[in-house]
Amino acid sequence: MEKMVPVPSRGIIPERDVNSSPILEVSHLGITFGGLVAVDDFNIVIGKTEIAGLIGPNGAGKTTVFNLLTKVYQQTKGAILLDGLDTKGMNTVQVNQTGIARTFQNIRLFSSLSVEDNVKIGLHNQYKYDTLSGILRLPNYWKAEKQSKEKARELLSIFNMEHMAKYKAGSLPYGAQRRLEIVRALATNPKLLLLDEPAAGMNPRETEELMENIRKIRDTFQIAVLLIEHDMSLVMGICEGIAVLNYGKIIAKGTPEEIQSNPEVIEAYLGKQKED
Amino acid sequence: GGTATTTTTAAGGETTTAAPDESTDGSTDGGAAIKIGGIGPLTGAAAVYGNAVYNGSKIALEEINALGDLQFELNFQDDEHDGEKAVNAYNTLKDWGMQILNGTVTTTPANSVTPEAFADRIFTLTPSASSPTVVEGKDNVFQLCFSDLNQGIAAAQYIADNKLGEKIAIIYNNADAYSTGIYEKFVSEAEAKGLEIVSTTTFTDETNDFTVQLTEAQNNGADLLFLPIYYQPASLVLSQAQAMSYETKVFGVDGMDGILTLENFDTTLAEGVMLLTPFVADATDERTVSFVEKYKEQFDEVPNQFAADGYDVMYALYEAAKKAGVTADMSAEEINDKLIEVFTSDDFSFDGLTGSGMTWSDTGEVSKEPKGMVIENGAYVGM
Amino acid sequence: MKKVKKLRKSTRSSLITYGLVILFFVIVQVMMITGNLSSSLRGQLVPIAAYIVMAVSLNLTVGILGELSLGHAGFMSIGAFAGVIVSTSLENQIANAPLRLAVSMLVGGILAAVVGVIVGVPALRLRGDYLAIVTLAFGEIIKNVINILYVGYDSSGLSLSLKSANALGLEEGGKVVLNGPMGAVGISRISTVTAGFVLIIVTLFIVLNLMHSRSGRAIMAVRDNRIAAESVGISITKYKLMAFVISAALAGLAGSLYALNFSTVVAKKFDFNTSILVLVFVVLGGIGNIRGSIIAAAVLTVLPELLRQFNDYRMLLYAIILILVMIATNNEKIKNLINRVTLMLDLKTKNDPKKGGAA
Amino acid sequence: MDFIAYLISGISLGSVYAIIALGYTMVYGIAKMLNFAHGDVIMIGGYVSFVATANLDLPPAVSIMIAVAVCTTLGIVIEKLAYKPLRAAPSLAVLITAIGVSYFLQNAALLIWSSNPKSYTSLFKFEPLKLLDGELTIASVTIVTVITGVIVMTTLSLIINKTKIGKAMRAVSEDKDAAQLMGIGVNKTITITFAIGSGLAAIAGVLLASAYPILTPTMGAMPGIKAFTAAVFGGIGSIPGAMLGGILLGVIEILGRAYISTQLSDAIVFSVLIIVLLVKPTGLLGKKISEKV
Amino acid sequence: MLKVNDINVYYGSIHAVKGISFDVNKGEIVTLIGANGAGKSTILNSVAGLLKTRTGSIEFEGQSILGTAPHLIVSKGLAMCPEGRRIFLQMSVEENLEMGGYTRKNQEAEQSLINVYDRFPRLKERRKQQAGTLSGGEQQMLAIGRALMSRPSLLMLDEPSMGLAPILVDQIFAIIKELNESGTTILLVEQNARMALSVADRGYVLETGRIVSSASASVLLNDDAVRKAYLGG
Ligand SMILES: Nc1ncnc2c1ncn2[C@@H]1O[C@H](COP(=O)(O)OP(=O)(O)OP(=O)(O)O)[C@@H](O)[C@H]1O
Ligand SMILES: Nc1ncnc2c1ncn2[C@@H]1O[C@H](COP(=O)(O)OP(=O)(O)OP(=O)(O)O)[C@@H](O)[C@H]1O
Ligand SMILES: [Mg+2]
Ligand SMILES: [Mg+2]
Repeated sequence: MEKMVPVPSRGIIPERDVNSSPILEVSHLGITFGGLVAVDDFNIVIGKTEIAGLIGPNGAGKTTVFNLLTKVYQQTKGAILLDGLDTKGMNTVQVNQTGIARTFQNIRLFSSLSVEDNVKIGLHNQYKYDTLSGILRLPNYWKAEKQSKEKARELLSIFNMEHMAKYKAGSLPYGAQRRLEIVRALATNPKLLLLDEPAAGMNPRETEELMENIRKIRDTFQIAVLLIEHDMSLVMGICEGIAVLNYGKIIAKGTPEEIQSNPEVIEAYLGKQKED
Repeated sequence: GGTATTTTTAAGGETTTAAPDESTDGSTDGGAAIKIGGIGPLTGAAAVYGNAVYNGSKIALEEINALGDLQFELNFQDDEHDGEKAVNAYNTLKDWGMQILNGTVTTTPANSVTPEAFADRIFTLTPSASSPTVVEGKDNVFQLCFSDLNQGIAAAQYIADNKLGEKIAIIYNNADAYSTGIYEKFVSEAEAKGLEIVSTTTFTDETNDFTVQLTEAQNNGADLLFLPIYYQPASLVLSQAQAMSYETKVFGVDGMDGILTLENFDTTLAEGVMLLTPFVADATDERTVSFVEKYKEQFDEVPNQFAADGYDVMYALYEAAKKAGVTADMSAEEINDKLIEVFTSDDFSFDGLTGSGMTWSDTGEVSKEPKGMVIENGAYVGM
Repeated sequence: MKKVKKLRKSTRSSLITYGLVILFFVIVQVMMITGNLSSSLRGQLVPIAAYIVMAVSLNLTVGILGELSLGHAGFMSIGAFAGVIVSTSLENQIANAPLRLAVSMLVGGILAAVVGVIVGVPALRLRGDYLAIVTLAFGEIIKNVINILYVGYDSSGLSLSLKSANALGLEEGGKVVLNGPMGAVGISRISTVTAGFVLIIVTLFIVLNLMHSRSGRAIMAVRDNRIAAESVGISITKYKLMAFVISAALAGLAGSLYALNFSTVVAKKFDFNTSILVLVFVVLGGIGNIRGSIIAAAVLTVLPELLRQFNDYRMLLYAIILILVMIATNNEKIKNLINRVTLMLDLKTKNDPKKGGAA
Repeated sequence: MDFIAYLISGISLGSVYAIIALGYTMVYGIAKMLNFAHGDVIMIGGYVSFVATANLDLPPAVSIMIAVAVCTTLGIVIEKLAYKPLRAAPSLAVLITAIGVSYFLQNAALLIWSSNPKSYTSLFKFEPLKLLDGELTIASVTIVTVITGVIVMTTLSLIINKTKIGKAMRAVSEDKDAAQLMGIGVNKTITITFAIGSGLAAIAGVLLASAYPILTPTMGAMPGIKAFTAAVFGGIGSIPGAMLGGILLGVIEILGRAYISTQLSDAIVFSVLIIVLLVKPTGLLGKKISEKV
Repeated sequence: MLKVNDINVYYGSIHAVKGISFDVNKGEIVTLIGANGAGKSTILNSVAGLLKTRTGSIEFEGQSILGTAPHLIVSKGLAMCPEGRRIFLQMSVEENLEMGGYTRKNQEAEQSLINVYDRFPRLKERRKQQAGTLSGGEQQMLAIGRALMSRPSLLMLDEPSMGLAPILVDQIFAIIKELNESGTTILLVEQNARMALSVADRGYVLETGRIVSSASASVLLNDDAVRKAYLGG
């Protein structure tokens, strides 16, 4: 594991890259649904190449935070700064182009398309040519298609999925679908990757493999990862900093060790600690 | 469609042949039969007109073939009241070997088909496609019915001459060529005749409710309601006028004929309605009586004007063909030329159910006297 | 032979589709030259071509974009009347009929595309059946408006009226091009089978190439999962609109081709029933399956003609056949059977579970 | 004065649309299919009650019952033969089959009852309501239709929201497999839905024919489309929405005709529809389906 | 109680379950473990009647239930909580639970409803909320609660702990044990194999559509190969 660096004064979650500015700065974020305050006064700072975790009981508002970051919902309060840029007024598409990519808690693939096409769609804004060139098959069509095909294969190889390239995404086993979602998100060339329960439906061995891969992704692409997960072996295993949410509010932040021993977190979330 | 008593199915389609009891191929004692094609809507929303023409034609066909001199064979194809389907029907008939065309029943398909018949030199007599465009510029296309032009003008003249009303309201179907055609001619003629048109409203095939149209007519003080429309919407107009307690004189056109024979229709609604129609089912002349009887027997319905048109087309063709010396072995083009000559000659005149002494102009329009009728006690009475 | 095997599956599939159309065209030409083509079939060729283009273009909306449109005939209508007006007014300027046809079709297509944008921009914010009803409404509005539209042409150019042909005030020798409910009458018939064939090929070229390009994938992504598509930076509106407008433009082209094949054309022809008919082609041919659309459009256009011998029962039989075919093509066992047959014919694709929307 | 008279005839027309739309929405809401044959079942209902009253001289109540019985049976048979085999098929396939059924019913009616239209006699012969010294009349059939509409709307809402079978219907409409895992018989539930929908179609047929007394084999087509429009207008799947949508559509149609143009009346109706949908993309009372991400 | 003999299941041409046989005795907790795509869900779906098997037999309490409609299988007392929750998103939380008790008498169902609410207070709190807007874990609770509503004699659970907070995972397994002790037989599919084996009596290990081993839970827990492949760490 990477060496942990002391917490800078303005960061709440430990940062690896003290010298560079953080990739994400969220302050006083909040949203209500009807009467329900789903997220309230949410603050977080994430470093350029940090792997951070967001945990908390069911219904705490974790997925909602992701939805706010990606502008699926517009916040009622607070500000989100991505790489120093305020995302106010942006929509999902613009946020993605600015550098946030995500996976979904309920898998959302383009299920009737092939695995390769799913990734190519992720590469939509990476290898561009206009519609007319596509229809007329001008030289730039061939070039971009070739490049995106190669890139797609390369990305799939992270999870050893090249051999599945031609399979229909919807017919893949659950775990493979989750991995494909990650690959697709990566294809958009993000600065920050949001993973919503990436290990759900995976067995412990697959989870271990996933952990390896998340680290590998961070190292290769030099990006930040924020993940939601209920599998503590994963969270405690790879997250450098963790924030705990309960009833829409952050109740704790810190290193895995700190979180694991935080009584409030144990009470609300972890339950009695078991020996493995 | 109704049930034909004599039907044989040839490869090309439905063929009603000459001698019902003995032959199935249409060639009876008189040698081969002249192949007459028919086109009209047998299914769909306009099916009622096509079926009437077809049925009327079938009755004429039987009679003609029984006469024994010329033999006819009739192949009648459905066009669903659609130009494309009508052309398909026409081509099917051509493949079958059609020599003369009895069709099409309605105007829009006729506008598609008659240019083909003109180009192919197949003589065409349409029973009921009444728009002037049907015959315009086509020397071999003739109409048996009044043209919309004549009807509109005749109606305006009739109203003016007989002083039936001065302030006129019109309700017409603005999605229908027939209705719009008559309306346009009526308006220009009415103006010339000094009639005042106080309200003009429209509807479409989808309209059920005529409150607005009737209220407007009423509010503008119309003393006569001119309805250049078919009898189905007319029956709704009449019943809604009654519900509104709006009493006015109503003047209709030949499309209104049939209203009295509408099954279960409350004929008191139509009491006093005047219309120009060439055919009256309860006329007492021998031919009409015999025709109506046969029609009722075979199809269990009272024939309307369209049935009579179909019947007349067959007879007009028969008489012209006889006069021209047409035989079954002639090509369609030969027949075409001969029939044009007869139809446009001065000494050819035809007496049918829908008029007597009919003659045709070079342009293909018929000239016959419209009969002004008024409905009294549920029956037509001449005006 | 080896080369063909090496091609990508989608490419091979496209080539088969082109091949099918070309083969059919050649057969028809040979029959025509040798005089073996019945008038009935001959007369249906251009309408079939138009319906094929309609079906393929609607498939772009329904199959590829995944939105239900019930007003596709409305775009056909725009193309039809625009085409007729252009062709009639250019009769003296462009004597060459094929060229005039091409110009008319082009204008028809462009106008339909413009209307596609006008309808599409607001409508595409809606989804599912709400979008369907707006397209239906659009079709009805077009029909209603064209029914009361009068267009005339004389030396001073085009004139327009919503009242009557007389109100156009045409000069001597002027021509009423569009006469209200009577529609356009006396059209000079310049559409040809060859033009129909070319249009089909162009349509296929556009649609198939689009499907297998970046934009096509984006359109399919929107169909499969809207939220996920946005999350990877694909603008929903842009690609929805793109598919919708291309589809409308192609329908406009088909409309011009269709209208210029008949002496007369009326607004009523392009009503809800025609939209539905084209939808039937698409669904029967397989949603998203271009080759299927072509075959279904051709077969279902000819079918009622083949049923003429059944007289009164013709349309009843047509309905029954339609229902039975729908049931049969969606039956698991029959589907498996078809799959197995195709597999036997096409061993190479056997282990490829990718069910491409390929043609 | 005219305005009120127009309003009344708008409501009169609209209430007929509403009754049809209720049946549409019911079947759509549960079976998730646009049953384009619904209008034709209405036509059959009209003809059957015609045969019962005009040809067999049966009293109106009996004639309505017969029409309901025939249409309900017809609905069940259609469902069994044409729709059930397509349970697993995409919804568009069912839509096309429904169109096949629609063609079938129209052409069967053409063969049975011929293309000649028939004039229907309203089954509701009591005196129309006269207001303001007879200046305004409300036709008897209008009164019956509005009352029937309200009753049907309330009953359907209660059934769907409160009863066990109604909830089962909703469960089936959302997820057939999951519904089966609850022990809900999917086929039975859908059959019941069609039975109710078709029974309603029979009533709609009687009311439509009583209000606009002419019967033709194609009479159901246009009201069917208008009612579908009304259902969407009100928010498809919403029972009160269908009622509201129907009535509004009728009123807009008549008022548009009266105050804007008779020539463009269809265009006006559909333009208003489009505008409303742009403002309220899920119809007037339609639930905004919030998709949890 | 449940006897599955040599079943083969296909998705089109994909052979997902290859001649599998196993049985579950009354009062047992039996678990199926295996990697992603091994065919566990396919097996449960086949038993529940949602998928057709091409060959083989399935007997429940001595009667063949092969080809029986799924809803009739439920009324025989065999219920399933499917993978991916499959709750009715447009219905309220309470209506979802009511659907769970569809086959039962009203009073019985009401009693069960109270029990479910006791177990999951969060659901009670959200009883009127549209189920589709619940959080993932809340939906999972609802799915389990719904399955409990029918009081089956054999309950099949497909990954019940997925997406649940650790504290709730513990709770779910406690509930499973408790249900079992009160007489419900359970067939459990879990990714969290360690937990599953710790409550189960017996287990079967699946690999690409085949059963590769079966033994008592404690044996499997200590089996090296199993540890390595499925238990991690
Ligand atoms: N669109 C919405 N409308 C109403 N309530 C909502 C909506 N979206 C989320 N909620 C509510 O907000 C709360 C937070 O939901 P969220 O999905 O963020 O939880 P979560 O922390 O991701 O939980 P889990 O771990 O179970 O996935 C939940 O109680 C949920 O019911
Ligand atoms: N609807 C489907 N169409 C095609 N193939 C499918 C389908 N569902 C599952 N499969 C395939 O069947 C095999 C078994 O899948 P199944 O869902 O039963 O596995 P599982 O053991 O439950 O896995 P998981 O742990 O991911 O839930 C997999 O290879 C999967 O790809
Ligand atoms: Mg969540
Ligand atoms: Mg599974």
